[in-house]
Amino acid sequence: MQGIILFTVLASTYLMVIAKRMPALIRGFRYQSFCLFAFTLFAASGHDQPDLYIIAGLLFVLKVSLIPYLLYRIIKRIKVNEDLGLFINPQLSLLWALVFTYLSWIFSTHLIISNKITLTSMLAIAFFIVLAGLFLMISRMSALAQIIGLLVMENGLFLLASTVSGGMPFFVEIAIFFDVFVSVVIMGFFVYRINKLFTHIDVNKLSRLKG
Amino acid sequence: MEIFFILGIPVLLAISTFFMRKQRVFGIINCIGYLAVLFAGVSLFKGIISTGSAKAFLGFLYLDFLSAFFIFVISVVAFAVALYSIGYIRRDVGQGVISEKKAGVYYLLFNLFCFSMFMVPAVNNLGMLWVAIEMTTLISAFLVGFYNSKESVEAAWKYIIICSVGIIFALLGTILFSYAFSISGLSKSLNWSDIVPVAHILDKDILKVAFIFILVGYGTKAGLAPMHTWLPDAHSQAVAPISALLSGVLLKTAVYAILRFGMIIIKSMGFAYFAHLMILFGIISLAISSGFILVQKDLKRLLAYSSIEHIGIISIGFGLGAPLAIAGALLHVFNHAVTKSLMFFGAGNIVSVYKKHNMNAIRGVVKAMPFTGIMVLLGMFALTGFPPFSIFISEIMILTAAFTNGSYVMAALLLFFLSVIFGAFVYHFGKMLFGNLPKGMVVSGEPLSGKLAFLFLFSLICGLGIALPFIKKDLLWIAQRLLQG
Amino acid sequence: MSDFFPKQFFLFDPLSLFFLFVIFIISLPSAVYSLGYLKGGYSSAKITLAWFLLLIFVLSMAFVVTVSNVLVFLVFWEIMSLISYFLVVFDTKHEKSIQAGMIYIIMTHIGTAFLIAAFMMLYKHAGSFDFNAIKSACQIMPGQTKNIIFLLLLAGFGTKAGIVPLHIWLPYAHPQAPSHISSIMSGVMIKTAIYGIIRFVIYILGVQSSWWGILLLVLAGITCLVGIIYALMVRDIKRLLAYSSVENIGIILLGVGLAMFFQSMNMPYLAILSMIAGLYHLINHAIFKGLLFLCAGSVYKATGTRDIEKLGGLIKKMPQTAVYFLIGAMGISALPPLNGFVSEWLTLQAFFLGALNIIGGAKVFLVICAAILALTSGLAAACFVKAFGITFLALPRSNYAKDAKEVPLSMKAGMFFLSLLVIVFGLAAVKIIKILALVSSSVTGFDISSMSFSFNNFTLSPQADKHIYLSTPLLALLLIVLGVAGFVIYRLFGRGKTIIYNTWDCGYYKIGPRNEYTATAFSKPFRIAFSFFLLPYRKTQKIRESFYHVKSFAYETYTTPVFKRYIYEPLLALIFKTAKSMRKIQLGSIHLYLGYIFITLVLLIVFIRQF
Amino acid sequence: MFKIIIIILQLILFIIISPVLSGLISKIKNNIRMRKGQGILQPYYNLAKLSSKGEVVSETASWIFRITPFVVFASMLVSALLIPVFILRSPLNHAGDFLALIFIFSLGRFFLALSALDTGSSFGGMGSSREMFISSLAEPAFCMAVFAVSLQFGSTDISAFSGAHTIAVSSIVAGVTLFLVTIAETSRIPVDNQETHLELTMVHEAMLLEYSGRSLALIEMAAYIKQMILFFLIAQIVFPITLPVYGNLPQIFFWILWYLGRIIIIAIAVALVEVSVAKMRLFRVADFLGLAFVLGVIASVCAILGV
Repeated sequence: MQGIILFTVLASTYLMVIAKRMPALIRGFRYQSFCLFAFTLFAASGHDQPDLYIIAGLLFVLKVSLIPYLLYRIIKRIKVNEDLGLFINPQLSLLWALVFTYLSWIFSTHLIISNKITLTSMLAIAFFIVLAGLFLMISRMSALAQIIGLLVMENGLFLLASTVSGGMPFFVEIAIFFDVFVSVVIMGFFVYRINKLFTHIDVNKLSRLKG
Repeated sequence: MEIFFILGIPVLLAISTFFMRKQRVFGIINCIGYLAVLFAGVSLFKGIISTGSAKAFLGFLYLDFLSAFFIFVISVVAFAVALYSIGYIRRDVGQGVISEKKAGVYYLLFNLFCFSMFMVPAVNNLGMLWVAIEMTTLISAFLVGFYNSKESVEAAWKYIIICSVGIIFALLGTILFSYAFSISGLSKSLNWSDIVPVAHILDKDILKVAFIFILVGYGTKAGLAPMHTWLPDAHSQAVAPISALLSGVLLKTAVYAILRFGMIIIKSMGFAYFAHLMILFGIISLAISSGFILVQKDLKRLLAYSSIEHIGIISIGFGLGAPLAIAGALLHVFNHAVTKSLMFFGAGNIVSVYKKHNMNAIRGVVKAMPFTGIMVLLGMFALTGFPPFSIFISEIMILTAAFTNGSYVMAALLLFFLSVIFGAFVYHFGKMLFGNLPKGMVVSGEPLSGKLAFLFLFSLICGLGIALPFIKKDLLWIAQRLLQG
Repeated sequence: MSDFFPKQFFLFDPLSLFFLFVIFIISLPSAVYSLGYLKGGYSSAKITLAWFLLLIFVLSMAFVVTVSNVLVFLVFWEIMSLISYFLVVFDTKHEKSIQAGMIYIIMTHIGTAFLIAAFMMLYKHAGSFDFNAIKSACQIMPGQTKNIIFLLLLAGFGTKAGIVPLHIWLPYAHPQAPSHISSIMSGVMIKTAIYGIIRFVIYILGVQSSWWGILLLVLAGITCLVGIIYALMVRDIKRLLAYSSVENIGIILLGVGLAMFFQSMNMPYLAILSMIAGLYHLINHAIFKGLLFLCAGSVYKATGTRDIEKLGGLIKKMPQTAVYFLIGAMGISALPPLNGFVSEWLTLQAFFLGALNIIGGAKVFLVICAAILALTSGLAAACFVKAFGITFLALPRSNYAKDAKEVPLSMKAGMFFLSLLVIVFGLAAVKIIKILALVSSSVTGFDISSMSFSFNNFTLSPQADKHIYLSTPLLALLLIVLGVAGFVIYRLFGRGKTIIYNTWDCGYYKIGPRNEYTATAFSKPFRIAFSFFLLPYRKTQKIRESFYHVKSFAYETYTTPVFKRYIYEPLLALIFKTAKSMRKIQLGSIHLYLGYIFITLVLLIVFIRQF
Repeated sequence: MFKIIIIILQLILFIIISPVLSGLISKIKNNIRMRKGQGILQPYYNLAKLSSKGEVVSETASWIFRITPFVVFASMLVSALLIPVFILRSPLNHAGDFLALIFIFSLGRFFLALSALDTGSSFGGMGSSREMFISSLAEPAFCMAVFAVSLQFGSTDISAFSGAHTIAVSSIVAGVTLFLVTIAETSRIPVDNQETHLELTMVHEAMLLEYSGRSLALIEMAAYIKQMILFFLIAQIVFPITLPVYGNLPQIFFWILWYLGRIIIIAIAVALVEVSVAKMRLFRVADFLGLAFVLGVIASVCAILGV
């Protein structure tokens, strides 16, 4: 079961990497978050930890519903071109993503000398998600893509935390969720401002400050 | 317990901004509040020196020398900034740059910002440490984008994105730390006070990787090159008093975080690994900042790059590891905080009078604003390490340790870059401070609170340089304690 | 480790006291002079500031020569530099002074960087910053380390002293400061660097091998020549004096370097003698250069220009200043029986006795050094003939000079005192040498009880058995007696009348200031003789009405500032170029910035085993 | 008492004899050029004439111009007194040594150059500039010659080589060096030309252009004395004579002819040089004196090697 969930996480990440337009990207993020929710629920039932149920709930409320909703709202409100603005086209992005997957695998095999293949692959997938998030941030011009990239990275970390150390301490986890939510709100606020001042949200064109 | 004052007063002040309508009055109340915080910070520091570490609030807060020291530094700068803000915000309101209401927002954000920074050294849990640092980013992003101009919003965006990415890596590192902790068969905890005693039994390879993530992550926030890119943008666009806070203490809180993890690393595998990384980043920061300082045109960006330089020096100091170097680096944290705050205040005054950031267009500051001009002049020499000012002492301590360690190449590089930076500073500031006023320049008075803030900081800059030989014992003792964890 | 902080603060040995004496004997008259000098030119707040800075400046120098801890030394050394920087940029009206101040403080700071390196290496070996501890640690220090420390110290102090090619700041900074400060800077401040060399290299480090002395001699010889050749070329009177300071630092270092050389050869008598010569010239230079700067300041105050091409005829407008300047110029040109003569004679004598007594090829080297000194003193005489002649003699070349008035009493008092010292230090040579011998022995550690440097109270006699004598009082007496005799003959035998008439004008109808020889013309033979080094070039501009009639003709001649052009400018250009190209890494793309973080991370993880 | 007599004798000797050398040189030159020329005693006539004439002083000139003749005259006389002429240790031998002599020469020159600038005539400036140029280059050569001699005799004391000595290579080279320096210092061809008042060539004469009457006489006298001092030095280096240590004056009077004859030989040599070479361009003088300097170094090296 875990394997299937992990595979869907991976698949949703690939989906995001090849997304060309914002709704697709947000949808990908939603899938991914949902998968993580399922994963956490599964783990919670397995370990019988009440903490994990709460965390899973938060995950569902924040990352599956609220944040994507907010993002959709922003897209609607600012009425800009929905293109992400790709530095690297989807095909090549996919290629990169595969390379990153491989690299993550190597990295996690080096990091953990463990015979448990599932642990290693979970680790690899977590690292891959972090990398994919960073990749999204670097290779997409839109400010929203950067927010989503950041969220993807965060998802990766969540996965990592729950695989390697069985999750962070409870209140830290809560604080992190809160933090992520606040940061999305604040970033959204800045996206509005950027749109207002520049009439676009293409951060690649934000280059007044040099040197 | 002073720590409750320190954390409580900013919160109270933040809440009270909703009820205060007059920014003038509030500015003064704010300042008095931070004076109280300053006293609390000093007495906390003193208390910790005599009693050693302390836990508070169900072990949620943990205070030892290091955290008390950083809290002290933050409280000093926060007080100076509160003092300076009175005049600065009043002038901004008077000139119609911001509205009365926005001034209230400023004070709200300022207090939240200070609260989050005070949290950083106070918390025990490494995860909470991360949360606190991320909070500082989120709050200060508003202060960076405060003026809502194209540049400031751009700077705020870059700031928030780059720092968030960096800090996510720091979280990754933290998770790996906790992983190392969990595979060693101990109960799940991220409390620093739990991890340190068992640091030596943790898996070294994982710690190594984890520390790289920590260093890159918090290093981004600390402004270590080449992750420093957000720093000049944010510092140059923030409200002047906030620039002082950003440069003076925000960066240091990130350094604090690095140190916390560094101490675990040192305990676990000795000094070399930590030292090499810190020195590497220190030198890169120095090299890059020296180049940028040399060809810089924007006054506040210049100061921002100088912060990168000093963070580099601090990181070299910690990297060298001898008690003298550690003491020097700690002192440097304080010295740089006060000196750089002074410089940013000066820059704030200059920019608000000349309405320009471009140093080529600013001439004759000493004539236009004698007090600020002279303070900036002296501050410039203080910043570049001239005696009798305090930075000289800390730099010399670090250099001495470098030579005593036998790392001649590093020391030579350090001296070289310091000289280049000094030259660049004199080159830029000499022209800016002296010379004849531009035509049509109206000379206006300087606000009293600004002058007081200058005097407060300047007395610390000078006083420390002179008083240092007499506090030597405590200082080295602290450094020694620090190394032992 | 706790030795990082000083235990012992002060040291009053003969060397310190000697320098303290030098500092105060120049600073006092300069301070008196500044009473009149500052009045009128500055606002009262600025005058107060000037006094305040002067006070700190003098005190910091006094501390520099008396502290006994390297760290404290460094602190006061930097304070001294800082205050002198403030004094250089004191006239903030002029862009030039800002420029000059910048060059000065940057060069000085680079010098300090070398010093810091040297001091830190000393600390590494001694584990303490106290002079005593370092001195005793130096006895067991490895030779290689000593060599490196020596070179670092030389570079560090050399920058402050103005050793070529590190002298670049000196001709900019000294002219820009107010004149009483120039006098202290040139007279005293650069001497603190000599103090540093003596204190740290000879006293603390201990001369280890003879190449130290030889290196210093070579540098000093180059410094002498370069300094005086440039001094001959310039027409700004204070710049001229500044270059001449470079020259004199060279002469002082010839003495000091020779002392180091002899010390390494273990020849106590000669080491002491050379050291005496160096120190004697040091104090002499302090006196006459202080005096000359004060006189130049008076000229500037009275005329408002420092360009000697615009001056002339001041001897009639400012008779007293002229006399003081003449005395200073005679002193610096080493004319008997004044003080510069004694010290240069002693230096030459030290070279001679060295060449006589040592064994091996170094003899020829010493002889050539002596020749360089002789050439330098010849050129110095030419230079000061130019300086005095063009400034004070003949007709005023411009309205600046025409309207000059004698300066007030306080300024005259300062100059009078120093010119008196020029004479006294020439005549009382024997007394002074006895004192200097004490100083030298305390530095070099040689016993002087069996050495004699004088024949009687009026006659110097290095190496008594060689019958080498010099008696300035006797020379002075002879000169006066015979001069008077000449005058008597002149009165007795001559019967004709003396007529005051025009200068012969070759039948040309009117001879005026425009016919006078200029400073540039005066130095032309030198410019051509040293053209291989000065690389002179000229700019001419003709404005023609027609092919046959040239309406006006402008002719300017320049010399290439070799060190600036071929050392400093390329270096600076390189640094700036690197910095500019570095700027490209930060062009505002946030994607790139994120990429940096990623790459850093990847690199660190790939190379994790390297750390 | 004896010393005072010696001093006075020495002064008189220099004042009386020195002009005749110039007359002699000029006579020899003229004879070689197949001219009759002026009489040997012409310098005396000139001096007499000058001192009886009135003096014209430029209105631009200051007191520097007035005192220069006395300073120059006095400095040359002092130099003359440092030279041992009659006895081995000159009575004022304590006043200075060989090196001091160089500096005393430069005292006179310094004032002369100033006085030339004082009148505001461009001739004066030209002369002054050139004179300082030449002399500053001559000084190191002079110094080298002094060093060579002093190294050979172990002291810079002028009496050191005034005793009898064998003529070593170094002495000869030093003598030649000193000879070249003398040519430059006494404004002889090829460096300068005493006989012409053409502005392109003159150096020393240009400086004196504004002097007249008694002042000029004093300066001329000083120049004669300087010339004689230099000749004396060369003579003692190249044709050494044993001077009595103390109070044996009659002996000197006994061989006074040879004693003065040496100087005449030098004078003849100078005259021969003057007629056989052409005047150099001013900027070639640097090469000429460079040669002298190199010779001086060679002399020193020879002295060091002991040959």
